[in-house]
Amino acid sequence: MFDVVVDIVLLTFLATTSVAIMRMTNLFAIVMLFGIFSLLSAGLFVVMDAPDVAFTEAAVGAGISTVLMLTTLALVKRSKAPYYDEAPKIHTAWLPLIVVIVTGSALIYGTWDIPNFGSADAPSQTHVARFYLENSLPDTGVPNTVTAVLASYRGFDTLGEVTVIFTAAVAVMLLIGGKRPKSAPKTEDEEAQDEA
Amino acid sequence: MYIAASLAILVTMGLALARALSGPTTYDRIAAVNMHGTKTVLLIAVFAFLSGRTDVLDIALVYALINFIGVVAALKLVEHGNFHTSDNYDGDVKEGEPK
Amino acid sequence: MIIDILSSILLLVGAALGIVGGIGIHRFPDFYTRLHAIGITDTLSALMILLGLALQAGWSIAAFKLAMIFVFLFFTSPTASHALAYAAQHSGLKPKLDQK
Amino acid sequence: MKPNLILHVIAKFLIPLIILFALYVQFHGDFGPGGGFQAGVIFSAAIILYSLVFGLESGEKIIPHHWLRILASLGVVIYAGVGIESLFLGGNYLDYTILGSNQIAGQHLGILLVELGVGITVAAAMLILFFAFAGRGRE
Amino acid sequence: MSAETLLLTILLLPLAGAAGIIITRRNPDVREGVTLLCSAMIAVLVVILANRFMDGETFALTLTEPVPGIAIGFKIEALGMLFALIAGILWLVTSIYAIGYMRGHNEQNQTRFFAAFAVSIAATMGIAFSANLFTLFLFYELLTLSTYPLVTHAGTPEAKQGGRVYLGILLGTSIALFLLGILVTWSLTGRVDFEAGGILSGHIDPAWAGLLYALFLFGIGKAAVMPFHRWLPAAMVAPTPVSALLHAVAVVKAGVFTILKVTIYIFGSDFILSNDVTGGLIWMAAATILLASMVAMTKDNLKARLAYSTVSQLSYIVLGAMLASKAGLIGASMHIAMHAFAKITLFFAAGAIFVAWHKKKVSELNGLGRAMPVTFTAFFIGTLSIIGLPPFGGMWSKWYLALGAVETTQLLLLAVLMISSLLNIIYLLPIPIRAFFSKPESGEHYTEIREAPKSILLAMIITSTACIVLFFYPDPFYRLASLAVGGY
Amino acid sequence: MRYISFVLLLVLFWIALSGHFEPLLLALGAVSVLLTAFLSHRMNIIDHESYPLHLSLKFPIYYSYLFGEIIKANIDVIKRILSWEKTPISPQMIEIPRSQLTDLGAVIYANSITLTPGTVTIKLSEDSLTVHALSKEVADDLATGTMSKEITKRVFKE
Amino acid sequence: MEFIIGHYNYWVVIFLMMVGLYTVISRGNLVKKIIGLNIFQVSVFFLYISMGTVEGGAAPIIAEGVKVYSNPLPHVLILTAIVVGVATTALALALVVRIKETYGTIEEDEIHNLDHSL
Amino acid sequence: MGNHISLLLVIVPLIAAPLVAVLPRGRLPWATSFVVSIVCAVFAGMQLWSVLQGGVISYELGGWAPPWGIEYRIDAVNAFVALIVAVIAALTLPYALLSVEQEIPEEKIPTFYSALLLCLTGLLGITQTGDIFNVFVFLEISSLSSYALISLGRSRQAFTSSYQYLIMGTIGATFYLIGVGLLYSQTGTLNMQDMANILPTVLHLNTVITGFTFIMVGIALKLALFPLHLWLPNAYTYAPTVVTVFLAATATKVAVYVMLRILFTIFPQTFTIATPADELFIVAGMAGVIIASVYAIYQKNIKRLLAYSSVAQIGYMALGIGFASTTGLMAALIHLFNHALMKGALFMAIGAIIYRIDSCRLDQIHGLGRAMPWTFGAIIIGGLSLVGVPGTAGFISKWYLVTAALEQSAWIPVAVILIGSLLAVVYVGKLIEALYFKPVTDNGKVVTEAPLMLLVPTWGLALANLYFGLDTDLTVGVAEQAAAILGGMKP
Ligand code: NA
Ligand code: NA
Repeated sequence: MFDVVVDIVLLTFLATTSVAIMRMTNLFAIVMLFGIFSLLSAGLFVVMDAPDVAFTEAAVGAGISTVLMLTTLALVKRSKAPYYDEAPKIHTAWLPLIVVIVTGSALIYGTWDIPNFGSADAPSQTHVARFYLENSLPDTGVPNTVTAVLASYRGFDTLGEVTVIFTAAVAVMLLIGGKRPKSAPKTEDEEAQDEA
Repeated sequence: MYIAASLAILVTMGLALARALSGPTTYDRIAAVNMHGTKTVLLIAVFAFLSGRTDVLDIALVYALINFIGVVAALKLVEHGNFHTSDNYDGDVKEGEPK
Repeated sequence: MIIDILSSILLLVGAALGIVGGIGIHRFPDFYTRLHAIGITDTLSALMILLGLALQAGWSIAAFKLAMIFVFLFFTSPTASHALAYAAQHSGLKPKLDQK
Repeated sequence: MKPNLILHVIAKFLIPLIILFALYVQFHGDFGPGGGFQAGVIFSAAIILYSLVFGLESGEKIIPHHWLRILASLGVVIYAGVGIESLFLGGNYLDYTILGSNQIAGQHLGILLVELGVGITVAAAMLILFFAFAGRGRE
Repeated sequence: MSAETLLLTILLLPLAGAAGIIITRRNPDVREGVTLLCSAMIAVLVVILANRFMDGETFALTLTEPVPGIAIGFKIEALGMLFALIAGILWLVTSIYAIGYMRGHNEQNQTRFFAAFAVSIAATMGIAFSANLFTLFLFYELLTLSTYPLVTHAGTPEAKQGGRVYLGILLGTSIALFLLGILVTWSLTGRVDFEAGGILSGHIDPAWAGLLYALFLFGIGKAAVMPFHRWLPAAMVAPTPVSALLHAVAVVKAGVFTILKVTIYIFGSDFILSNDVTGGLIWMAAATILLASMVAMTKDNLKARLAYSTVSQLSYIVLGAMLASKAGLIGASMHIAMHAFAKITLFFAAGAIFVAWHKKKVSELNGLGRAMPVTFTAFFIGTLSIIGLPPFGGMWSKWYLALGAVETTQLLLLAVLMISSLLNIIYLLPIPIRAFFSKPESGEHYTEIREAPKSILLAMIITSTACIVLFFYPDPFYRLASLAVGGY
Repeated sequence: MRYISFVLLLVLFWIALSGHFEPLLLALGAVSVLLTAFLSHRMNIIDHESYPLHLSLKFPIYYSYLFGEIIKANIDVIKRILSWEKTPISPQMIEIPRSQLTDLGAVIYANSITLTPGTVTIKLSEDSLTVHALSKEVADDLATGTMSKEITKRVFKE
Repeated sequence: MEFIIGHYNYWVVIFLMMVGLYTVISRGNLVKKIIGLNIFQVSVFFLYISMGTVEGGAAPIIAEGVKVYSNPLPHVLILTAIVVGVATTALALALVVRIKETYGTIEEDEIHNLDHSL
Repeated sequence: MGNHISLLLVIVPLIAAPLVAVLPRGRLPWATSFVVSIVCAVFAGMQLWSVLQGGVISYELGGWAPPWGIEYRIDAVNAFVALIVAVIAALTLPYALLSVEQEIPEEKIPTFYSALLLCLTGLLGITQTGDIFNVFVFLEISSLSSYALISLGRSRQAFTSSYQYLIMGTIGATFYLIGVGLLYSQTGTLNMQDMANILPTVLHLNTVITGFTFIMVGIALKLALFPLHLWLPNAYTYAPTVVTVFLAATATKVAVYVMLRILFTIFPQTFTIATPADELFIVAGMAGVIIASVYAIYQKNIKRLLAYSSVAQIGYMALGIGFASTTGLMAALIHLFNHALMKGALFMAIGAIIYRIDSCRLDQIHGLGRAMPWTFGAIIIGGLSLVGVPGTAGFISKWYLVTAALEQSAWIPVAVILIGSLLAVVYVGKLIEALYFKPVTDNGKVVTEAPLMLLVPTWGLALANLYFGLDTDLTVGVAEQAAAILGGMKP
C-alpha cells in the first residue's frame, strides 16, 4: 500500500512537471525541469521494482540527455537576450489539441479492461515472464533475471540496441562531427516556392 | 520510521516542485530543481532500506553523480555560454598551488 | 538498540529539516533568501538522513555507498547554489534587501 | 567567483572513483541492477565531467577521436562476433551455451562478453556524442 | 520464310528502320534511303503475307503471358490483314510524299520525325495482327505515344496545345474506359482473345452488355465518336504527311478497326443482334456523322475541314460495326480501305497546296486550280470517292453500309447516310470547283503552273488512281472483308 | 609512491563496492583497477591536488569546525523560517575582504560561506568577496572574519 | 473503487503521454519539441513497467526467500527503448544545431516563414 | 550454412557497418559495402528459393526456442520483401560510387556508407524477424540511419526535412510501441506466431482493439500513408540522390510488409474485416492516389514530383491491403516489388541528371533528353511503368489491383485506379515534355550523357521494369504464394 502512495505522489509530481514544461518558455528552465522529470521517473521505476530501468533512466534521461540538451542550448541560443527564450506562439494549436484528445481517449478506452495495476494473474505475468523467472537461474546462472533476458534470451534485441547506439554515433558524426564548415550549405531559396 | 521519513521527503519534494513551478524567476526554478534532485537521491536511499535491497543504493549513487554532472554542465553553460572554451585562466580566480 | 533509536532520530529529524527547508523556500521573499533555505535541506537534512541510514547499515558496502552519496551531495549543493547566485546577480536580478 | 579550483580538486578526486564504479557496474550486472549499458554511460559521464572541469581539449586527449570511433565499432563487433563464434562452434547465432564446457559456464561467458561489447560501444558512442556537441562552434 | 517469321519481320522492320534512321541522322540522303527501303520492304512483305493468307495459310503466335488469360500474341485474320495491307501500302506512298514535303518545307528535327514515323507503323502493324485485346491495347498505346512527337513536331505553342489535347483524350479514354472494358471482359470470361463468334456470349447479362460496349466505343478514342473527337482536329497542327498517314489511315483507322474487332471477335455479331446490344449507342454514331459534317461546313481552314470530314466518315465505320449485320460489317471494313485512299489523297493535296503556295484556307483557293491542275484533279477524285459516287471506290463501302441499314430495317439510319452524303457534297465539292472556276482574289495572278515537288505529285497520283482502280477492282479488300464477316 | 597509494585506494574501493570474491570477479577487478589507473594517469589527475596528502590531515580538522558552524547556522535559519510572525529576516549584501593569501584558501573560504546556511558567496574578486546574508546578525558575524582566520589557522598554517 | 485505484496509474501515464505528444505536435521551439518527445516516450515506458508490476513483488533479481517478483520482460524491453530514445534525442538535437546554423533560428514558425520547409 | 543464411542476411551488413566506419578514406568503404550488398542479394535469393521449396524457415536466435527467445520466421512473404530490399541495395551501391563522391564531403564518406549499411541492416532485420518487439528495434536502426542520411542533402531544407521525418517517425514508432505493449498486456508474449495463437481468445477486449489501432497508426506514419505522408515529399526531395533511390525503393515497402503481417498473420483476417480497418485503408488509399497525384502534377522539382507520386503509389498498395482478399494482397505485394523497380529506375535516372547539371528543377532540364539519351530512355521506361502502360511492370500491379476491386464490385476504387493512371500520364508527361520537347535552356554548359557507373544500374532497373511486365513468373508466382500464406478471406 505504501508503494501505491509513493507511486501516486510521484506520478502527480511527474504530471505537474510535464505541464510546467509544456507551458514554460525559457528553454534553460525547461531543460532543467526535464532533468527533474527524468529523475522523478527513475524514482518511480525504483518504486515499481524496476531497478535496472531506474538505473538506466537516471544515467541516460537525467544524465546524458540533459547534458546533450545543455550543450545544444549553447549552440542554439539567441544572439541577444533573453538567450534561451522561446518565441511567443503565433496561433493556438487546435489540430494538435484534437489529435491529443482523440489519442488520449483511445488510450483510456484501451486501458479500460487492462488488468489492474499490480495484478499478479494478468496474462503478461503468466506466460513468457513466468518462464523467465523460473528458468533464468538454472538456464544461465545469472540471478538478475533482467540481465539474463537482456543478454541471453533476448540477446538479439540487445545486439540491435547496441547497433542503435552505434547508429546514433554515426549519425551525429555525419551531422556535426568535425569542425564547422567554413561556408554554410547552399540554400536553394527558389526551392521554397515549390511548396506553394 | 522509513515510511515516515519517505513521506516527509515526498512532502519536501512536493514543496520544491511547487517552487519550481511557481518561479517566479528562472533561478528560483533551477534552485528548486536542484533541491528536488537532492531529495530524490535521499528518497531512493531510504527506499533501499525500506525494501531491504541495498543494491538499489547504486542507483542513488548514480543519481548523485548525475546531479553533480548536471549542475556542472548547467554552470558551464550559464557562465561561458559554450562548452569548449577552457576556463583555466579567464576567471577571477587563478589556478595555482597554495603558496 | 541504541543504534536503532539514534538512527530513527536522525532519520526523522533529517526528514523534518527537509520539510522546514521546503517551507522556507515558500516563506522567504526572493530568490537569494530562498537559497539559504535550500542550504538547510542540502546540508544538515541530507547529512542526518544518510547518517541515520548508515547506522542501520553498519560497517557494510551499503554504508560505504551512503558515504559516497554524501560526498557527492556535499560538494554539489553549495557549488550549485553559488553558481546560481552568481548567474542571477550577473543577469541583473536584484536582491530584496533590508532597508534598515 | 569561479568555482574552478574546488571543482578541480573534487573532480580529480571523484573521477577515478567514477570510472571504477562504472567498471563495477559493468561486471556486476549479473547480480544487481546495471550492466554494460549503464556502465558505459557512467564511464562516459566520468570523461564528460573531466572535460567540463578541465576543458574540452584536455578531455578529448584522453581517448583520441579515432580511437573512440574504433571502440564504438569494436563493441558492436564483439557482440556480433560472439554470435559468429557460436555459429563456428556449430550452434545457432548467439547461442552461448556452446561457448563453455557446460551450459552455465557458456552462458556466463557469453553474457560477460556481450555486456562488454555493449559497455564499450555505449561509452564510446556517448563520448562521441558529447564531444560532437560540445566541440561544435569552435572555429 | 514461314508466316511467323514474315509477321515478326513486318513488326520489327520498322523498328530496325527507326534505329537505322537515328544512326544515319548525319546524312539525310542515306536516312531517307533507309526510310524508303524500309517502307518498300514492308509494302512488299504485307502483300506477300496477304496473298499467302488468302491462300489459306494462317497461324497464331504467343510471345508471353504475364497474367493468366492475358498474353502478348499475334494472329493473322482477315480484318487485320486488310488493315495491315492498307497501312503497309500507304506508308510507302506517304514516305515518298513526306520526303518531298519535309525537304520542300525545310522542316526541323527530320530525324526524329522519320524515326517516330517508323515506330508508328510498327505500332499500327502490331494493332493489325494482335491476337487479343491486351496485345492490341499495348500497340494502341504505343501508337498514341509514338505519334505524339509527330503531332507536336512544329514545336509552336499551338502544336504543344494540340499535342496535349491529343495525348490527353487518347490516353485518357483508353486508360479510363478501354482498359476498364478489357478488365471487365477478362474478369467475366477469364480471357481477352479475339475469337470468331466472340467470347462474351453466355458470360454477360445482356442488359449490361450495352454498357460494356459503351466502354469500348468511347474508350477507343481513336474512333473519334463524339464527344471524344476533339483530339482529331487538334492534331491537325501536325505536318501534313502526318495528318495524311496517321489521321487518315493509321491512327483513326486503328480506332475503328479496334471497334470492328471488338464487335466481331469479342461480342460477336450474333450476340449483338440477338440482344440489341448497340441499339441506343448506334445513334451516337449517327449523330456524329451528321454533326461533324455540319461543323466541317463551317471550317475555312482546309485541314480542319478535312479533319471534321474524317470524324464524320469514321462514324460511318462505327455505325456499320454497330449494325452488326453482314452487309453492315462488310461495308464498315471496306470503308476503312476506301476512305483511307480517298482521304489521304485529299490531305496530300492540301499539303501540296501549302508547300507550293502557302495557302491554308478554303477561301484563298479561288482560281488556284489553274496553277495546280494535277493537285486539284487529285483532290476532285478524292472528293467524289468520299461522296460515294461511281466510278470511285468509295461507292462500294457506302453501298454496303446502306445495305446493312436496310438489312436491319433501320431505315432512319439509311436516311442519315443519305443526308450525310448530301452534306459531303456541300462541304467538299465546292473546293475543287472554286479552284478551277472562280476568279482569283484581287492581287493574285496564277499565270504559270507551279506544282509541289515531284515526289508529292507522284504520291497524289498513286492514291487518286487507286481510288478509281478500287471501283473496278475492290476484290482484295472485299474478299478480306467478307472473310472477316464470314468468320461467324 | 603516490601511484601505489592511489592503486591501493582503488583496490579498496573496488572491494567495498563489489563484495564478491570469486576468482573471475577478482580478476575483473584487477583489470578494472589497472584500467582506471591507466586512464587516471592519462588524465594527469593523480597529483597532490586530488589527493592532497600534504593537507589530508588538516582537512578533517577544518571540516569538523565547519560542521559546527553549519549546525549553528542551520538552527538560526530554521528559527527564522519557522518564526510565527512575518519572517524575521533582514537580507544584506555585504563585501568582505578576501584576506586569504592563496587561491585555494579563498576558494575554501567562499565555499564554506556558501555551505553555511544564511550566507551565500555571490562573487569572489581579487581582493573581496560579495556575500548575500539572510540577516544583519549573520552579516555582522561574517564581517568579523572569524571563519577566514579559522581557515588560515587550521588548513594552511604549517 | 478498486477499478479507479487499479487504473489510476494508467490514467496518469496517459495524461503524461498526451502532454508530451501535444508539446511535440503543436508548433513551437524545436528543442522543446524534442523534450516533449522525450516525455512522450518516458510515459510509454511507464505504461510498460506498470504492466509488469506485481503487488508485493520484488525486483526481478532472484534471491532466497523471495517468492513474488515483478515481471522482468517489460524491464528488458524498456531498457532497449530508453537507448533508442537517447539515440533519437541525440540525433534530433544534432539536427537542431544544424538548423540553427543554417536558418539562424529554431522556431518552427520562423523557419516556416523562411522557406516553408517545416 | 542451411538456415544460417536467413541470419547472415542481417548479420553481414550489421558487422560490416562498424567496420566500414573505421576504414580509411578512399574507395575501400564503398567497395566493402558493395560486396556486402551483393552477398546480401545472393543470400536473399537463396533464402527465397529455399522458402519456395521447403516452406517456412524458423531460426532460433540464441538457441532459445520461441516464444522464450527471439525467432526468425521466414515464409514467402518476408523472403520476397527481403529480396526486394537486398536487390535494390545491390543495385544502389554501384550507382552510389560516383554520386556519393560528388554529393558527400570526402571525409564523411566512410561514415556515410556505414549509415547506409545500418539502414540496410535495419530494413532486413524488420523483414526477417518473427518477434514483434524486435521489429521495433530494427525499425529504429533503419529510421535513425535514414534521418542521418537524409540530412546529408546539400540544401538546408535537408535538415528541416530530416527533423520533420524524425519527429513523425518517432511518433509513429512510439505508437507502435504503445500498441505492442497493449497487446503484450493481454497475451503475455511477443512472438508473432505465439501471439497469433493467443489473440483469437482476447479479440473482444478494448485493450487489444486499441493496441491494434495504435500499431496501425504507427506503421501508417512510417509508411507515409495518406494523410500521414507529410514528411515524405520533403525527405525524398532534399536527401542525397543515392539515399532517395534507396529509401524510395525499400523503406516504405518494408513498412507495408509489417502492416501485412500485423493485419493478416498476427490478427486473424476476420478481425481485420470485422473492424473498419479495411474500409479505412481503401478510403485512405483512394484519397492518397488522387490527391497525391494531383500534387505531383503541380510540382516544379522533379524529385518532389516523384515523391508525391510515391505517396500515390503507397495509396495503391493500401487499396490492395484494404480489399483484404487474396487478389488484393497479391496486388499489394506485386506493386511492392514493381514500385521498387520503377521508382528505383526513375530516381536513379533523375540522379544521373543531377549528377550532370546539379539541379533537379523542372525548368532546368529542358531538352536534356537529347543530350542524355540513355538517361532519358530510362526515364521513359520508368515513367511508362509508373503510368501502368501494358508491357511494363506497373501494368501488372494495376491489373491485379483492378481485378481485386472488380471481384468485390468495388467500382469507385476501380475508377480511382484508372483516374490515378491518367494523372500519372500527366505528371510523367510533364517530365518527358520538359526533357525532350522544350528547347534547351542555353546556359553555356555542355551536358553529356551520364557516366556508365550511373547508367548501368539505372538501366538494370529500367529493363527490369520491362522484363517483369512480360514475365511475371517470379512476381506473380511468389506474390500468389505469399498472399495465400497471408490468407485473404474474401474469395
Ligand atoms: Na550558505
Ligand atoms: Na471492415
